[in-house]
Parts: sequence; C-alpha cells; structure tokens
Amino acid sequence: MKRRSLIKAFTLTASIAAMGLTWTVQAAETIKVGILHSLSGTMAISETSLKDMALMTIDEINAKGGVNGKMLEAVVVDPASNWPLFAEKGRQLLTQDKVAVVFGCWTSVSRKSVLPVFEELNGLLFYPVQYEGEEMSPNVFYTGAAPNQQAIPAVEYLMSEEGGSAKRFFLLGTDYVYPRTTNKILRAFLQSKGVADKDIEEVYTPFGHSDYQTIVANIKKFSAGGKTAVISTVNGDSNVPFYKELANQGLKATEVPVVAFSVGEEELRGIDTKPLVGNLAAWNYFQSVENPVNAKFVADWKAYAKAKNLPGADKAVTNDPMEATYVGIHMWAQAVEKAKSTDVDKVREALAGQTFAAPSGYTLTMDKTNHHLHKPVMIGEIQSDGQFSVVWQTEGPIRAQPWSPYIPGNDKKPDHAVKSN
Amino acid sequence: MNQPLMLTAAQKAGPKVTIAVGVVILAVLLALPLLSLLPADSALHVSAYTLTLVGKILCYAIVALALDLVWGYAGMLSLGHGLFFALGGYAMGMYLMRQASGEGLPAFMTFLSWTELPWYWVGTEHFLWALCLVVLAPGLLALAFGFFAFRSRIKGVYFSIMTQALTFAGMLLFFRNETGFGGNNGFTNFRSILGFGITEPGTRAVLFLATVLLLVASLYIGWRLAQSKFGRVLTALRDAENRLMFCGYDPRGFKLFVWVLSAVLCGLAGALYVPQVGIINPSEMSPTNSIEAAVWVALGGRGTLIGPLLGAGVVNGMKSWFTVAFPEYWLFFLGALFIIVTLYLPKGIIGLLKKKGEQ
Amino acid sequence: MPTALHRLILACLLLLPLAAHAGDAEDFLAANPTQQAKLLQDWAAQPDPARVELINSLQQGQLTVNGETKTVRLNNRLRGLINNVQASQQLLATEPKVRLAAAQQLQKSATPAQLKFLDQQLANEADDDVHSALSLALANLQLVDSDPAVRLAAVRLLGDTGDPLARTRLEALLAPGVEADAAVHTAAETSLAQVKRKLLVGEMLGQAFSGMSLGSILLLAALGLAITFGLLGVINMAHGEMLMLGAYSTYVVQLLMQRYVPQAIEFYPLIALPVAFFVTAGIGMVLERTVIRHLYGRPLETLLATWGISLMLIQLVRLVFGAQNVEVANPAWLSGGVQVLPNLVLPYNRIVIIAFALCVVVLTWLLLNKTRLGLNVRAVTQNRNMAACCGVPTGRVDMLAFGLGSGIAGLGGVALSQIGNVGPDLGQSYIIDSFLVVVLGGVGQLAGSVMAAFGLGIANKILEPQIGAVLGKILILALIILFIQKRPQGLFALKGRVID
Amino acid sequence: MRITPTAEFMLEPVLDPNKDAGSSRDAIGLGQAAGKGLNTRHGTILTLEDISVSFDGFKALNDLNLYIGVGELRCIIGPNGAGKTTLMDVITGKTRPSHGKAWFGETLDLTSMSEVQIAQAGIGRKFQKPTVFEALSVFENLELAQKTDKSVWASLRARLSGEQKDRIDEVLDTIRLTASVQRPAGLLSHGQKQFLEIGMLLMQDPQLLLLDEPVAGMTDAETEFTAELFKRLAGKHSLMVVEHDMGFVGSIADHVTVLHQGSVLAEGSLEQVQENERVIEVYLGR
Repeated sequence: MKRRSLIKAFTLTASIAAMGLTWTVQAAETIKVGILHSLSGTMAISETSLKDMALMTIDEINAKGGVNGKMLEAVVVDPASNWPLFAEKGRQLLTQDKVAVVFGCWTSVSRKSVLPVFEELNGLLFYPVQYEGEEMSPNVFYTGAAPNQQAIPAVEYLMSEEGGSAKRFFLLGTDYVYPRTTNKILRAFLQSKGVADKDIEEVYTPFGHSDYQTIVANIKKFSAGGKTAVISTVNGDSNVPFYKELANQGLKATEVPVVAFSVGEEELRGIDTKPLVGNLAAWNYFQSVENPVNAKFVADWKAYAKAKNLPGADKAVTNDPMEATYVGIHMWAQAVEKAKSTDVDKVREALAGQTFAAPSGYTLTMDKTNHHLHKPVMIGEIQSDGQFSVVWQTEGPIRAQPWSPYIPGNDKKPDHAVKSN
Repeated sequence: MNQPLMLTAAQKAGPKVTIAVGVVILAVLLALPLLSLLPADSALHVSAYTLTLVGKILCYAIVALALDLVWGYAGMLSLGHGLFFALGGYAMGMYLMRQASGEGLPAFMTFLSWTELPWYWVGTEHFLWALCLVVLAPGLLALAFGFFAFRSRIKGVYFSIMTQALTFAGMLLFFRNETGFGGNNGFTNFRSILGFGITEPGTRAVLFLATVLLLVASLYIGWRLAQSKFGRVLTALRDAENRLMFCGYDPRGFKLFVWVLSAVLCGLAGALYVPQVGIINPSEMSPTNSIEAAVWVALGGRGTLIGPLLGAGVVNGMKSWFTVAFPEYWLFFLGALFIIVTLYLPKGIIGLLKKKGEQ
Repeated sequence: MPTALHRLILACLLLLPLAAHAGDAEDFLAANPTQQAKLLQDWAAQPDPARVELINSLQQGQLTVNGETKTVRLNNRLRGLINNVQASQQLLATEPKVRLAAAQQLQKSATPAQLKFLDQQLANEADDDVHSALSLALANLQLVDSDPAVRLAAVRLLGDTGDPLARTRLEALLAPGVEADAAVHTAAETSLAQVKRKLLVGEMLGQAFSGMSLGSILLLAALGLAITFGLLGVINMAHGEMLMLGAYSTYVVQLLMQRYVPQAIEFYPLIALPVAFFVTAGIGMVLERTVIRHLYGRPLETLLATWGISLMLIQLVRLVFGAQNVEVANPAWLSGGVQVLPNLVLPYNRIVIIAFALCVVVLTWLLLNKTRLGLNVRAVTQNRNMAACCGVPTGRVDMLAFGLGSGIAGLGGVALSQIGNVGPDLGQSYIIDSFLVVVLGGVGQLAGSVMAAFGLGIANKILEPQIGAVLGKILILALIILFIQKRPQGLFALKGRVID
Repeated sequence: MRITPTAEFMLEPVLDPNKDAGSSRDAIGLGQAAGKGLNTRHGTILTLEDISVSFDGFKALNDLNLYIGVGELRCIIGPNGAGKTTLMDVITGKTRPSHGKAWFGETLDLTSMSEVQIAQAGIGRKFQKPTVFEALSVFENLELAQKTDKSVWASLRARLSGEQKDRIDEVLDTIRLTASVQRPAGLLSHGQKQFLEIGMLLMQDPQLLLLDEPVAGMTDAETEFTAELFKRLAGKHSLMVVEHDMGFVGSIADHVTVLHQGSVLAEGSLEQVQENERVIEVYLGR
C-alpha cells in the first residue's frame, strides 16, 4: 500500500524535476537561445530541418566569436506537434530556462498558441514561415512572407501576358486559416482587377485529403470557361495525390498552371516530381538562386547535414523557411551587438531597420515599425530534379503589409506592433 | 477474480494507509496554488509553469476516472471520450472568447466576414450559460448517441468503433471554418474570466483549486456509485447482460445514466483544462487522444477508482520527461507500455500493488 | 498517291517565301519573350517543314545555333504556343495518326491567324477521321465568320461534340447582342442543349468511376482487416501499419531495381506485389505468435495491444526511413489516362487498381472457400475447441490466417503507393475507414465488405460535389451510425440462434 | 435480434411488479400463482399459436402450438435441434417469431414486448449454461434478482430492508448456499451455480418459470432435491422445464410435450408419449 503513494509521489516529483532539468549544467558566460520546433508528430516532417538550420546558424555565429563576447547556447525542446504543448514548452523556455530569444513555430495555430505566453512574459519570438498576416505583436518578429509578399505578386504574374494571361482563378486550399485568409485577400485583389465573381472558384479540402478526383474534374470543367490558373494553398501531404491526379487526368501546366504557396524544395524532396514539372511556386528564396551568398549558404548546409549525419543528408536541400530562420538568427545577433544587451526591449529597438545580406541575393531590411522583413518575391517553375527555375521576380524587396488593405477594417489598424491584449 | 482473502486483507489494512496517503496528496495539491502566490524569489515558490502542468494532468485524471466508470465498471470501452472533453472545453472557450472580444465579434468571425453571431453562440457571454453548455453539450450528445446505441444493443467492439467514428466525425466538423468554432486554430488568446485576468497568479490558483475540487467530487461520485446497488447492477451488466435483462432490469437506462455522467465529467474537466492551457482546438478530438486515455485507465487498473488517476499521472509524467530526454523513443515506450499492460498487467498497477501487498 | 503529291506541292508553294529564313533559331534566341510569342504565332499560321527540327528541340527547351546547343528559358505560355506550332507542323505529316493528334490539339489551341492554313489543309484532307477532327477545329474559328451560312454550319458541327470548350463557345455566341442572325441563334441553342446533354453523361460516368475507384481503394485497405478482424476477431489497430509496410516494401523494391536492374524498372510494382505480401505476412505472423495469440477472445485487449504495436511500427519506420515521405514513382504504364469522352479521362493507375482489387477479392474468396487452409480457418474461427479436437492445428491456422490478412494488407499497400503519399503516417488515415467498411459489411462477410466498400466510395463521390468533402464524410459517418442501429450485424448478417 | 417498432425505451418499468409480493408466503416463500395484473381467466398462463421462426430458410419452429395452464409443471423433451431453446427465446422475447401469436395470460402479447418487459411481467428464465454474475458475491446475486423496483433511480437509492434481508437468507437456505454467501459467484462449482441461478429465479418471484436443463451437471442427490423443489413450486407457479434426463422428467412431470423439427410431435403423460410410435421413431432413429 505504501508503494502506491511512493509511485505517485515519484511521478509528481519526477515530472516537476524534469521541467527544470533540461539544461541545468551550463557555462556561466553564455546566452541561451530557445528552439521551439516539433521533432515528433505530424509537423516533424517540416520543422525538424528548421531546428537543424537554427543549430547550424548558432554554430556559425559561435565560430565567429559569439555575440557580445558570449557564446550562444541552444535549448531545444519538442512540442510534438501538439498545440497546447507549444504554449507549455514556450513558458518553460522563458521561465525555467530563461532564454533570451526563441526561434520556432511553423503552423499558425502553434504561433497563436504561444503568442499569449510571449506577450505575458515579454519574450521574443522569431517566426520563420510565410503566413496569413492579420497579426503584429511586439513580441514577435516575422521573417517569413506576409500575403502581399507572396500571393499577390504571384497572381499578378499569372494575369500578365508572360504568365499566360489567366482570366479565371480556381482557389484551392486546405481548410485552415492561412489558405482562408490568403484566398480572401486574393479574391478582393482579383475583384479590384475586374475579375468577376463567377470567374473565381474557392474550394477547401480537409487536412490529409487524398482523393482529388472530384476536385480535378471540377477544375477541368471550370477551365473550359476560359484561361484558368489554379492557386493552391494545399497543405504538405495532400499535394502528391493532387498533382498525380492532375497529371493523370491530362491537365497540363501549359493549359492550366498551378501556382502553389506551400510547396518548396523540402516538400519536393522525396516525391515523384514528374507530374509536377512546369507548375509554379511563389517564394522569397529558392535554392537555385545564383549568387555567392547563396552558394556558401547551400554548401554550408550540405556540409553541416553530412557532418551531423542528418537523415537524408545526401539529398539535403535548403528552402524558404530555412533561409528565413538563418536570416532571423543573424539579425537578432546583430541587434544584440548593437544594443549591447539581450534585454528584450532594447533588442526590439535595435532590430528596427537592421539589414542583412541574405542568400536570396538581396539585402533584406527589418522594417522600422511593423516587425516584418522587406522581401523580394520570386516565381519558380518546378524542374524534374526537384529544384525550381526562377521565371520571374520582383525588382527589389517589397514591404510587408501584415494588415492587408484588401481586408475590410484593416485600414484602421496601426502600422506598428501592439499587444493583442 | 478477487480473492476473498485479499479483500479482507485490504479491508483491514487498506483504509488507514489509503486515507493517510490520500490526505497527504490532497494536502500537497491544495498547497501548490498557495505556494504559487509566494513571491518568485521565495524558496518554496511554485512556478506558473508547474502549476499549469499539474493542473493539466489533473484534468486528464478526471477524464481517466470518467472513462473508467464506463469501461471498468460497465464494460463499455469508449474511444470517443476526447470528444466530450473537447466539447466542454469549447463551451468554456466560447465564453472566454466573448470575454476577450468584448462587444464585438470574436476575431475569427470577423475574418470569415460574418456580421452576427450564429445562434449557438447566443448567451455565451454569460458565465452561467457557458457553465450550462459545459454540462449540456457533452451531456446531450452522449444522451442522443447512447440512446440510439444502447437501444440497438451496440456493445463491445462495435461500440468502441462507433465512438471512435463519432469523435472522428466531430473532429472533421470542428476543423471546418464554417462550423463557427475557429477551425483548425480553435480558440486562443483568452484574456479574462469573470473579470479576472487569465494570466493573474490568483486566477491560476483558483482554477487549479477548482480542478482539485472537481477531481475530489468525481472520486466521491464514483465511490458512491460503486458502493450502491447501481454499481452492482453495472458490474452485473458487464459480466452477463442477458441474465440481467431476464432479471427484469432494463440495461439501457443503466448504461445511459453512467454514459452521460461520464461524458459530463469529461466536459467539466475540459472546461477547466482550457483556461489553464490557454487553447482549445479540434486536435483534442483526434481518435489518438481518446485511445491514449484508455491506456491511462488500463495501466492504472480498471474497475478501481484510484487506478485511472495513477495511470493518467504516470503516463503524462513520463511523457513530459521522455519527450525532452529521448523524443525519438517516446512512441516506442508508449507502444511497449500498451502491450505489456494488456499482456502481463490485466489489473494494472493497482492489481500489481495489491498482489505485492498480499504476499 | 495523288494526295501525298498534292500536299508536297502545296507545302512547297506555301513555304517558298519562307525557305530563305535559315536564321529562325537565331531570331528566336535574340527575341524577348513577347517577341518570341509573336514569332511562334507566325510560325503556327505558316508551318514550314524546315522548322521541324527546330520545334522539336525547342520543346525540349534547347536550340542549336551554329552547331552549338543552347538552353532556352521557357514559360508555360511559350510552351503552349510551341505545342500549337508543333500541331500545325504535324498537319503536314504523312502519317494519318499524327495528323489526327495534331487536329485534336488544334481544336483546343488554334488561333484565328491559322484559319487560312487550316482551311487549305481541310480541303486536301483525305482521311475521314482527320477530316472530321480538323473541320471541328475549324468550326471553332468559324463561329465569328462574317458569312451566316458558315457560322450556321460551324454551330451545327459543334453540337455534335461533347467538348466542354464547345459549350463555352456556344454560350459566348448566345450572349445577348453577339449573334444577329436568327437562324444561327436557334441552331446555337439546339447545339448547346446537345452539348450539355453529352457533357452531363460524361460527368455522371466520371462520378461513377471515381466512386468505383475510391471504393476499390477502401476495399483494398479493408480486405485484410476483414480477415484479421472479421474471421479471427482481432481488433487489429496495427492494420493500417501493414498497409504502410506494404507501401514501404514497394519503395525498397523500386530502389533496389533502380540500382541493380534499371532496365526492368518499369515493372517494379509487379515485383513489389509478392515482396510486399511476404514481408507483411511475415511481420504479421511474428506479431501473432508473440503478442496476439495470448489475447484471443479478449477483443478489447487486442485493440490496445495492437495499437501499441502500431505506434512502435510507425516510429520504427521513422527511424529507418526518416520522417519524410519517400518517393514512389508511377511507372509509365500507370501514368496518364485514357480519353473516353471529351470531358472524361480515366487514369490508368485507377483502372488498374479497380481490376487489382477485384482480383484480390476473388483470390481471397477462392483461398477461403476452396482450399484446405480456408476450411481450417473457417473451422477454427467458428469453434476453436471443436476444431482442435478434430486435429486442426489451431495455433498454426491462427498464425497463417493472421499472416494472410496482413499479407493482403501489404498488397493493398502496394496499390496505395501508386496513388498517394508513402510516409510513416500512411496507415493512420485508412484505419477508421477500414473498420467502418468491415463493420458496415457485416463481420466475417467477404461479400459484405465488397458491397460496403463500393457503396461508401460511390456515396462519398455523389455527396462530395453537393456539400463538400468534409460535410460529405461527416454525413456518411452519421449514416453509418444510424444504419448500424437498424442492422447491428451489418449488411450481410448471418441469422441464427444467439448463443450465450 | 430485431427491434419491434413499438418497443419503447424507458427508464421506468412498464408494468409495475406486484408491490405486495410475499404477502402470502408458502414454505419456500413464493408468491401466489397468478399475480395481480395478469388475467388468467381461462386457466392458461401461456398460449402459443402457429409460431414459426426461421433462420436463413431453416425453420427452427414450424407452426408450433403450445398451451400451459396456470400452476402446471410441463416438461418439454425432444432431440437436438428440435427447437427447444428457440421456443424459450420466443417466449422471453429474445427471438421474434416470423408469424404466430404468443400470449402471456389473456392480455399480454409477448411478441410486442421487450425482454425486460416480459421479465417484469413475470416470466423468469434459467439458461442452459448457468449464468450468474461472476464478479458479484452470492448475496449480491440474489439481491439483484430480488423482486423490487428495478429502475435506475431506485437502484441509486436502494437500501435493503430487514424484510428483504430475511427473504435472501431464506432463499440462501433453500438453495444451500448459506456458507458461501460472501464468495464471488464465479468461484462456485457448476452445480452450485445451477442452484444459485434457481435461487435468483426464486428471488425474482415470477409466475412462469422457464428452466433450460436445470439438472445438468448435478449429482444424483442434487437432482433429487431439485425435483422435490420443482414439485413444491408447481401449483403455485407454472413451470416449463426442458430436460434430457428422462429419469428427472419422470420424477416430476405429469404432462410432457415432445418437440420435433420445430413443431409438437406428441403431448400427454410420460407413459403416453413413450408409447407413441412416432416418438419412438424419432428418438431411436428408425
């Protein structure tokens, strides 16, 4: 009978102790940096490489002597693709491990989950993935694209003569907040360009949807009515069945091009790219971009993957969110140097207007007020080797509009970060 | 089979020790929120992180207990209890969202360009109505499902598969943005509850205390049920339903009662879970979560009241530790736990302890 | 061979003024994209046999200038135009098949600039099929002809097609204020009705086919479970992982064949079938002997234990192959589809999977009903003790039956790898559907499972266009729950005295 | 296992069982033969007419007619597969006949009642294989069977009155299980389980008892005792006993029905049916 109490007491203490134990042994003169990416569960596919990229960048900074003379020390936790766990682990990083900054999150829901924690404890989060906007927290820096840095230029391209002068648009997405918001913005944008409502079709599928027969048949039917483009915000796993069905039902990219906002090099790795060739993707960075910074970046990554023996290291690729992670960490380090402190308020101030020569070939600037990067937009065509060839790009970086002017009511939102509560 | 010898032995030695241990644990649980109110530099200070983590595990323990009532006592393995848990959580979340959005619509609705609240949101700004919903939503769903299921005598495996399909359907429904519950993002960014800031240490402490009280109340209800003739009818139902019918008992009513009770307890647990962890979204309804709850019960020992609590604590405690120490091996461990418990520990940890206590 | 001669003479006449242009490739390379498009449009209006080489290499994205091969950056617009030029060129080919394909391409892509050329070609076309295809291509352009008689003929011709494009064109013609001639207007209305009817037929057939296809996939996913759950009574939650392992076996076979016998890579799915069967059957038998055999008669316990097994298998695959999806490519004979109607293409992989599913059902039925093993399996599942007394080695039979169920799941995995992702989570997305199929069909009833799978597939596909994929699925789940109320034993239930 | 459309789902019992049970007790303590609310004007407690049941074309019962009088002790015999257990299933509502009438007393239509309603109306059944609640003690088994308000709410508040406890002790004594009163029923021997199940029937106090092979697995002494018990019950209760043990049948029955291939082959005293040509043919396989 006593054992029962022992076990119970043990579990209690063990669970409490476990929280504090992660990194108790540490050198005195380091700056702790939290990494909050899922290493297990459904999102591990995408997020694991961001964790590795963050570690590589930290190594790189440390090799150059660290920040303010202190080494960076990574604290890696695994929120296991479980949204409440993101908030729990975020709190752990900020209160137990007392990290100076956190790099992490992929899905919007995970960011929404940790946001109250960061605002409550005045933490600092760098979010590296393209997203739907509609948010501007003083405790978050967004290094991925806002909708106007990805979706709108892509549609403008499709409407141009060179892009095929599309007249009708099939907006296909997985049913969650990013596709919904993006499509809402696109619809308003298309309407402002004189596209009638009957020429815009909006369809959503559930997560993990794998049977695209009906939808492809509908696209075919829709495309008979005029030059059509499909704008896909279909989420990761569903892309393979979608593209396979497209190809097998005889819809070619020359007739109905598909432009995707969630398909990058990492997603193409390990899928049969034959059916996708010729289709498009819009990002702010492609691995195939040719410039010296990128050449070094890609080479470093490949070497790092090999050295650390990461799974699939022989086929290691870089992609947009990885570049955004890389840029984010460097910018933060520069800002800490400038502020001569890791104090969140000082770093935030120092980050405004910070610049960095990024692998995309442009010098990116952190906006003075809105916590987003100015980024260039590129349209890439999928090649059979899983890489993209850039067919179009903006002349220079464009400023993010997290509060899209195409969503009613946003004109009243301030153009600087304010806490949500 | 329970050995009479063992029963008497446990009866003789049991109460004192059990009560003593129980009182100690209860005292610790009651002390935790008070300690969390101490200044942060105090040696005895309990961090908000620890408090919410333990609070979360306590909510899970209530779910385990509720599941044990239907599985351990009445023999119906539900693989859909996550649905009731989530419904309770969503009902509470509706209130919290209304609190956060003030006079206007919750943010996700303006984003869908809705201009007015859907009918099922009416009244959710009142805490009392939200509390009613916490009970009614899972309760009525359980009543409707149970009514049909028990009427046509769906039991055993079929019942498990049907409940699994039910929670799966619920998950798909709540993932849809048009359903009006925030889709994949669910509800988050809560601000206040009854006018108190949700991040205030005081609010946290009170929520934690409420969870402890609910747990104690659930234990008391479970204990009273197990002691009553109702509890014996449930056991009879589990072992020989036909015999019971020919004795003149209508099993449907008994099943329905315990099923709805269990669902309501889950709903209440969910309602306390949401303000503590700060988010509710449809993944709580995924069939995986509900199956995991079955393992808490099986590991702890089904058909006992303490077992499920123990199981929920052990598995979740290990999860917190394993996912930090060896994230890659957590699933191996959990899988092995499933197999070992079913093969070698049919009575769970409690059974093991009893056996040891007897020797 | 007067026609061939005619064509040659005509071609020569036509192209005389252009023959001098040897520098087409240089022109193209020097031009900006807009000019390139213009060039291609000109070439399409006046095809030149001398450009065949040029166009062919352009399609590959390359151009040869002065013996030097250069890569041309193309975009989708240019590729479309190149295809159109290609079709124009091919109309001059001697092979009727090539001309037919070209004419069909031109039905979609011809531009008014090509009108004159097409007119000439039509006049000289001897082959009936090509002639009618070409006249259709022409009819599309003639809708805006100034002569009402020509327009009338074109409209009538379009009415005979079931082409979705014809519908759009006719609708455009019928828009108010476009067509002045009353006769043409009426004819257009009749033609439009005709086209719509044909399109509807195509749509219905398409829906039926996609329902069948989804049904066959559900069937393949559920068939193994119909044995492990239906006959042995094991709630095999690891069934989905057997599908996943089958798909991974396919991946490994593909990888090995790529490395060692690249010449036969086209047929890797055929090799993968037996491999997947024996791999999953073997794993299934090991599991049966080590874990499941202790749990017969305790179905809920098998549920928990097999769930544990499934977690471990998923994590094992993650560690071995990585969390990423792996690449399983369709071989050429499983890519593309057959065009049945203008608006109906049946993909080869789906056709093959439907046939394969039916084959597997027939084989399973034969195995269970016509062989000694099947007899033993049925005996053991009906009365274990009695069968043991009759000298049936129950342990061995259990093991073989479980192996059979797992093996069939492995076969299903090979098929699934040809239509979707192959990743560690593959099985998870099929497990609930599989159970519903087996329960709905009636446990232990092979025929029931077949009916249930196809029924669910078709119902799903009928509901999806009406209310969307999610609501459709929820509605079907609700209907199943209600159906089970009415018939707790499923579609095909054995009646009998209930034994307590 | 079809559901009749009229079967309603109820938390409360439809037919209020006799409240004044036990007011007129006899030696073993069963109530009067035909309880209140059951109309047995014509002296028959059970009327089966033209009952047919078929399973996938196989006719388990074929136009069967059977009448059991109030207070009668009827034995049903017949070779395997004659439809004896199916007959009991029909009476207790477990199997629905494809056609035919089944009346309990003059007013209760068994074909439209659920199993629970039938049990509450006063038909008790003992299964072929002894079925008791194995995880519960002997005492608790009897307590559950006791004739009382069996609704959910009542069970939540139930307390045993002194009278009820006495009643349980009485039956314990009758079935000779007083010594094992706290043992879990699962640990009883086969014969003891048989007696416990009979004891539960006694607690239930039905007007018609259906007993499926009650003496299987009993010692000779136990069988003898059972025969005595049944004879004492008859008269005040109606009994229908299915049995293979001809010795046992001979010792208790005054009236025997022989079933064959789903219908009644012969009826009468044991001697009469044993001399019946067709019965001999069926039993001896000539």
